[in-house]
Amino acid sequence: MRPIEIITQLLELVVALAAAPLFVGWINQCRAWLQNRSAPSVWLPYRNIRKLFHKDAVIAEGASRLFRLAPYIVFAAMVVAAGIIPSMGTRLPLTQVADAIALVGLLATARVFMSLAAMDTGTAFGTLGARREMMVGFLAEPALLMVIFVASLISATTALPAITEHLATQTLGLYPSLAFTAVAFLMVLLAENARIPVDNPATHLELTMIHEATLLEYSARHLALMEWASALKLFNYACIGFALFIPWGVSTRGSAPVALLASIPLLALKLAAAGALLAVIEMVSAKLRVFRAPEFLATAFLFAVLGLLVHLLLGA
Amino acid sequence: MVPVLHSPLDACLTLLALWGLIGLAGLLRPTSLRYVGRTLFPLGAVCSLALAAVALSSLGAPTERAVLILGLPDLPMHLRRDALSSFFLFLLGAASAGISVFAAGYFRRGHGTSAGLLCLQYHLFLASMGFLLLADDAYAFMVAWETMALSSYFLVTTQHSLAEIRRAGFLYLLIAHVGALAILLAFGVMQGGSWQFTFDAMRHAHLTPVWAAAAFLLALLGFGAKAGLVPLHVWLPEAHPAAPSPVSALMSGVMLKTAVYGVLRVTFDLLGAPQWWWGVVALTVGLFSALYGAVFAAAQTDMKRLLAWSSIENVGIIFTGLGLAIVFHGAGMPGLAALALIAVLYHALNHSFMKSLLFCGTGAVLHSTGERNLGRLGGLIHRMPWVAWLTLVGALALAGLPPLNGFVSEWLLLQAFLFAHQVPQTFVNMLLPLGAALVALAAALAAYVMVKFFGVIFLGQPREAALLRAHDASVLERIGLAWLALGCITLGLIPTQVVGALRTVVRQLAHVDLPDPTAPWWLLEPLPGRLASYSGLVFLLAVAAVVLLTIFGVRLFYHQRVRRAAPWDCGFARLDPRMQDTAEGFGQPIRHIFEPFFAMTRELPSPFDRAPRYRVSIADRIWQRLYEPLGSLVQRVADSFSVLQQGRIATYLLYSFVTLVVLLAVVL
Amino acid sequence: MAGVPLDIQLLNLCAALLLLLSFAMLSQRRIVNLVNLLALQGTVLFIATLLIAWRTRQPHLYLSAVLTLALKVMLLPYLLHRLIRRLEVYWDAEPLLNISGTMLIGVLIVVFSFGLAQPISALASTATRNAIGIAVAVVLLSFLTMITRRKAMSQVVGFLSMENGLFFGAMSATYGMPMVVEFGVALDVLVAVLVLGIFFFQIREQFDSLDLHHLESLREDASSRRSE
Amino acid sequence: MEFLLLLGSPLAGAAVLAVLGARRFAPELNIAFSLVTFLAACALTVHVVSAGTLTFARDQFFIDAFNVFLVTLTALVGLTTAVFSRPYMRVEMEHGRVRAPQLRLYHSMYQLFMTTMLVALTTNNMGLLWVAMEAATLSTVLLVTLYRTGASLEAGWKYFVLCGVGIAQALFGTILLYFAAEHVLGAEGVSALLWTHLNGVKGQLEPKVLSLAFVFLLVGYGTKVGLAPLHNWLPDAHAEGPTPISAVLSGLLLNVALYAVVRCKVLVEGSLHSALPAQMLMGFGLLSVVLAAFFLWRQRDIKRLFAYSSIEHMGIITFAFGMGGAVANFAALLHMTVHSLTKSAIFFTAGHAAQKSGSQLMDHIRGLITLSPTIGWGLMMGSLAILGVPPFGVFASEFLILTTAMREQPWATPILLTALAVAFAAIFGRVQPMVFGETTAKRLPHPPALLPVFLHLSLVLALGLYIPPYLADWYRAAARLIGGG
Repeated sequence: MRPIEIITQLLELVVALAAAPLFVGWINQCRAWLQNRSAPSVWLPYRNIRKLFHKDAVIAEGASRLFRLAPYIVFAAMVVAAGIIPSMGTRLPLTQVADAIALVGLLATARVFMSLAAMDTGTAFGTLGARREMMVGFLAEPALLMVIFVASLISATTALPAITEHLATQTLGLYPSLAFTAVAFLMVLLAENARIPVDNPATHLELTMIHEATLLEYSARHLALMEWASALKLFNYACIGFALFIPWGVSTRGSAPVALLASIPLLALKLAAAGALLAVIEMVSAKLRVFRAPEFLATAFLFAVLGLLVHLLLGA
Repeated sequence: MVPVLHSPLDACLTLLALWGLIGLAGLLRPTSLRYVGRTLFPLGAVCSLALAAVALSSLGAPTERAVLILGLPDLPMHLRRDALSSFFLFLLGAASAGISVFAAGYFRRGHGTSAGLLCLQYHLFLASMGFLLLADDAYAFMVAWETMALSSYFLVTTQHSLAEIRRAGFLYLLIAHVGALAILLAFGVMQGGSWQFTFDAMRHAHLTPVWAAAAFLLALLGFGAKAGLVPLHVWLPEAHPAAPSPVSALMSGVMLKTAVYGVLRVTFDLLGAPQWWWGVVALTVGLFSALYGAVFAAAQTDMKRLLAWSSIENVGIIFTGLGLAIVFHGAGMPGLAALALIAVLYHALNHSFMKSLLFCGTGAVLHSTGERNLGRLGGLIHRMPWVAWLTLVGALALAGLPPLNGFVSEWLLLQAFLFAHQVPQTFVNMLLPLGAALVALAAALAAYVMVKFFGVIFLGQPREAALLRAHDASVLERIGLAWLALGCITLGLIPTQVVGALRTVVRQLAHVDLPDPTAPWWLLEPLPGRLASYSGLVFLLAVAAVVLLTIFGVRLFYHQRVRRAAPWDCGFARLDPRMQDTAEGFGQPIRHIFEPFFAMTRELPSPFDRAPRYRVSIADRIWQRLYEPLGSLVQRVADSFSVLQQGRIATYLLYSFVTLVVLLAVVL
Repeated sequence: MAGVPLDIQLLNLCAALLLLLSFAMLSQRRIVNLVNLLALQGTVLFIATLLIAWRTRQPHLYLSAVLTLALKVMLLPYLLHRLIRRLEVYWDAEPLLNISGTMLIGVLIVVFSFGLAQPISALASTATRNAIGIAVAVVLLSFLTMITRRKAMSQVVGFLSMENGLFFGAMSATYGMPMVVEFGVALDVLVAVLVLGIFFFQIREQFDSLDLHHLESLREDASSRRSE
Repeated sequence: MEFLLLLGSPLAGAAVLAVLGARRFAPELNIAFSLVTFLAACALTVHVVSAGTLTFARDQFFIDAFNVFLVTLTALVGLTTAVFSRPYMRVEMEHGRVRAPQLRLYHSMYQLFMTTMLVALTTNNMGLLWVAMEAATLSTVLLVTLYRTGASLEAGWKYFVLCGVGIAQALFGTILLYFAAEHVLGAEGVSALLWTHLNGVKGQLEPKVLSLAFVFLLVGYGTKVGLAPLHNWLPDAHAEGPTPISAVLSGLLLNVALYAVVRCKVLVEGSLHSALPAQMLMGFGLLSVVLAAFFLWRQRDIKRLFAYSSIEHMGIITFAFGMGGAVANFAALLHMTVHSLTKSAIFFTAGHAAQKSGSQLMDHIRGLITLSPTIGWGLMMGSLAILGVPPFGVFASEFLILTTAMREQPWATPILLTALAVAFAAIFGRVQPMVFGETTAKRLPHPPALLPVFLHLSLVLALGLYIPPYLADWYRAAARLIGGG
């Protein structure tokens, strides 16, 4: 393992951990602007997390060890995921260990544990949330997998860095298949990260909530980890999007170590744009009924498969 | 006893014979549970371990043959142990070791059948499966095959006083027998005019493509009936719940795999050169079964039924891989064929561990609560932590989550799919991505199912007061569960070694192979050159490291104070267990999304109902659309025939008169 | 039929008579007459046997002629008559198929059996070769009689006349079977009739009638059978 | 010597039992005579195995590879059935269904029936064969009506008339055979009907006549075999007679009749050089299998059920003989053996079961296994064996037959497959609730004799797993004798 790889790896992790809450903050900022109300500080998520860490944890009676273990596992899963998505550099040792499929598995693990923890307390909303979370998951996961498949068919590999490099280094070609999958990916992203139109991160409106319902019983440090984890999740998804659809500017093999430094501001730019885009989407679209969510995701799945077929038909 | 025998085959036969003896020993004191449970079953488990050891050690060993004096006059029973048999023998031994230990603790109070008889049937079942894997001629194979079906049938109908269990047993044996007839005909085709029923003769028989195809389809029909492929699956969700849990484990974990063995043996070994379109057939059937099974599993409310349906799903996935392998083999892509075959074998092995583990887990639950209905369970993780945590391993593995074993095989399968797009037949090219999508969907559904399964049984609040008195499993049961769980974890962590072992099998079976790995021992890189690698071990280490660091960090910078309080639940005051999501509730989205699959009957209360009742029951459309009409058809034919025999003697005389005249007219 | 020796003419006459008799049976509904016809048939058979014996000078044929006389002309009709008297069955019910229709079928059968016998008689060296066809016809006609009758008694008569037909067939084709067989057959017929006798009484005491429609309860199309 | 004993002992038995048949020790006497017969048969077998074909009484009787094993089988089943009938008939007496005179009739006729069977098997004279077959009918017909119930009378009447008429056709066939033979062998009477002689000259026999003869013989003996559509007497006779008789009818009579058919087929095929007889056999076989399978579906009476299953199996055997060839003939012979063993064993258990629950209706027979496990398991195992589940011998023969059919007559296999599946569903679906579940059975005054059942079943099991070489050679020799194909 050469030093540059270690550096890249650590950089990825640190940046992810550090920037994830900011990204959430930034999205809220944009939304506030669009709704022309005065926004809370972009640093609010950090303060939240810090506050929560200081509080005493309250654990529901009848909650088992699983309940207390889950936040750590979910958090860890997100961190590792962040470690294998080439957001700045492709020289990531971890990516040998876990390729794109493993990444999907990792996200699934996090989801499963989150749902199990939600069921553990045996509350009405907990189980409800768990069910809905899994419902969203089992439709979003294959869609995401298909999205990744298209990319890895194009570059004949399932290793994310290789995909990114392949897409980044070659001359800019138009991939109609990627267009389809990009749409699919965007829908998956919205669903998986509990954004409008599938879910609303901003409310605890009981009957419609999905993601928040699974966190209801958590408090203090556990909640902090969960919040941080979901922030990381959003960040990760964004980075997956970058890696697949706008991979340019990532420091690839062969490129000088300096490129790594150059890629940081570039990432920042991408994130800013993505945040704005998300905010806009959330502004213009209305929340769906929960029953409609499957149709939304089925569409996403369909788009992804279409992308796959298009790729095989046109060879592009 | 292993070292004293000079050849592995002898060792295997000895162990099988020992199984038989142990079974017979059960008849000495049939009613004494101490004797049968504490002595014989553990002995059986020891044999299983020995078998697994022998098989594993002989995996690479050269093929060996033997001929028994038993059998038909011109056809003494031939035996043959090659890599494929060794692999499945290992599967049998390793899985049954855990199950037998569990069973030793499981069979407590007498079921319908006496313990001794149960012991006999159980070990006969094991022995017949072992013999099946060694058989090298059609007759021996069929004898073992049907003995297996028969012994398992008797095990299924242990509690024969219940009508629905008898019904389940009947359905099972009927379909098994019909399948066996199909297999028989397949052999009849394959012996190809040389009246030799040894597999060697079949290997050398030259069949026309038509005959070969007929043989394959017959075999697929026969083995598919045993494996529970849709639409021949109807017996499975009936028989598995009916059987005692260790038996369900054995049936689902091991017996279904013998069907896979059969198809592999016939397709790649006996028929030799499969044609690509056979693969398409297998692939389609497999995919459909996978989806169908997953969907129905998600909608079940009986925990063993749920597992049974999930078995159908996994068998579907296995056959999908099989079909893929055949397609590649037929299209002349040995590397990918090898990859797909390895995925198939790997998944078979995994499933035998995961599903046995889960069935045994449900067995423990069933014992301490007497409840199979998910609607009456819950919160057991507090009362029976051992079972809960060990079952969790199985559940996560079956959900296909890294770093456990379920993920690895699905990973391999998806890799195979991913590089399938160079198949010459274009429409197959179009089909395969859809296949990949369906596999992914099925896998995701499996996760959903497992969350439902584990969450409803072990988490939340107990839905019945009786559950508070539930007790944890006995020591032997724990050992059994632990062994199986260990298997799930190990197989997940050392994929490279497993794949290495499987390569020898595949090489010997289909003469296809993967390129030698260039990666280090801890890294699984099935197709060097293609950048696709995975390492369960390091993966686990990474996650664990982060978890520990986080815990440590939190402990370091903050505090560990914890307070217990009533759950908040959005400030809802009185919580009671009935507010939790039921199994039906958990199935609701699935029923909603996959409505066309089900034949549903709903009972909705009116909004003004004083005591509202909501009831929904689902049924298998295939049963209604295929089997019931079939039954009534036979009935109708029988009725129409019965007119022939209406009791009047003159009519009977007329029959023979007419027969006579007609025949005379014929010969004239 | 000039040039044909007298005994052959006589034999052919017998054959014709046999055929006539079986047609008569086919049309006859009075059981007593049926039995008489049977006896008559036996007599004709006896004469035919004698003629053949005389012609071929085979001693064992005389024996079988005597056998015929004893059994088919005397014993059986006697037994049957006694049965009829004891059981008071004089009339058969309306046959299942009306007489004229039965006759028509009978004629067809005769044609068929002549065609059937063609190859055989072509081969036969016996003087009576032409009679073979008639033998076949008699057998099939008695078969038809059994089919169309309702009373057990008349079925038995049909059965016995079938035996006659067979016997005549054996005679005309091969001048009779080996002695062992002849005796065996005769024995069997005798026993058969005795068994029948026992039977009838059993049936009578069970159903107090010999009408066969009592014997139609064992059947498959009936929805339910009574248990023993 | 043994031969005289073979035929003499049952004949003597018939005479003696006609007098003493109602005494207390009559059943034991019955067993004793059967035992003597069996021993004689065994001794004879040893002879034949060592010395080859034997003939007796100026070639009137002979024993070759084909019939010797049938003789042994017949004697064996005769013995075991006698053993079984001892407690069975006693129970019938106590239930008042049988009185002393009938018992006497029963015992003496039983022995007489055995005699006729053995004569039919061992005779060399086609005419005598016919006589014996007719005698077999006559000796059993009164046994079928033993209970004097309306149903049994009806069954007996149908049995008598249908088989009588059938056998009459067979006589005509025999006459034609004789007629054809006479031309070749000359009219020196006796030898013209001897099978061995006919077999010697079968090439020269007039084909036309023989084909006509075969039709008559087939219809005639086929009626006794129970080939559809000539089978109608069979279920009634089986169901209404006493169970031991059902056992011997299924186990022996059908075999012997089939034996006769095959003997004829050998001659005819030899002269015809055409596939016509084979096709006829196959046609009858298939028709019987299919019809029987679907009739099984509706049965409610346990003995009727297994009677139909007999028809089905006779169909299978006939089909196999029709296919001909070494393998098929071998399989058919094996199937004859295992079928008669299994089926008689089933009838034994069925008889006891019916007695225990006081009804032959299957709906009234429940949960045998709880009160009398041996009978329960016997019935279960027997039914599984007859359904062709390995490792029982029936499977061995069906294995060979089906695989042969798959190559030789592929068109027939779907039919066979359907029929077998339907039969399985029908029989097993009926047997399972009788064996399992809550019981309706009650204790009997006399302990049932289960030795025969398990003797038969273990024999069948053994045949499924291992056929001793001399037995195999024996079958092969027989198969060669039948030839064909």
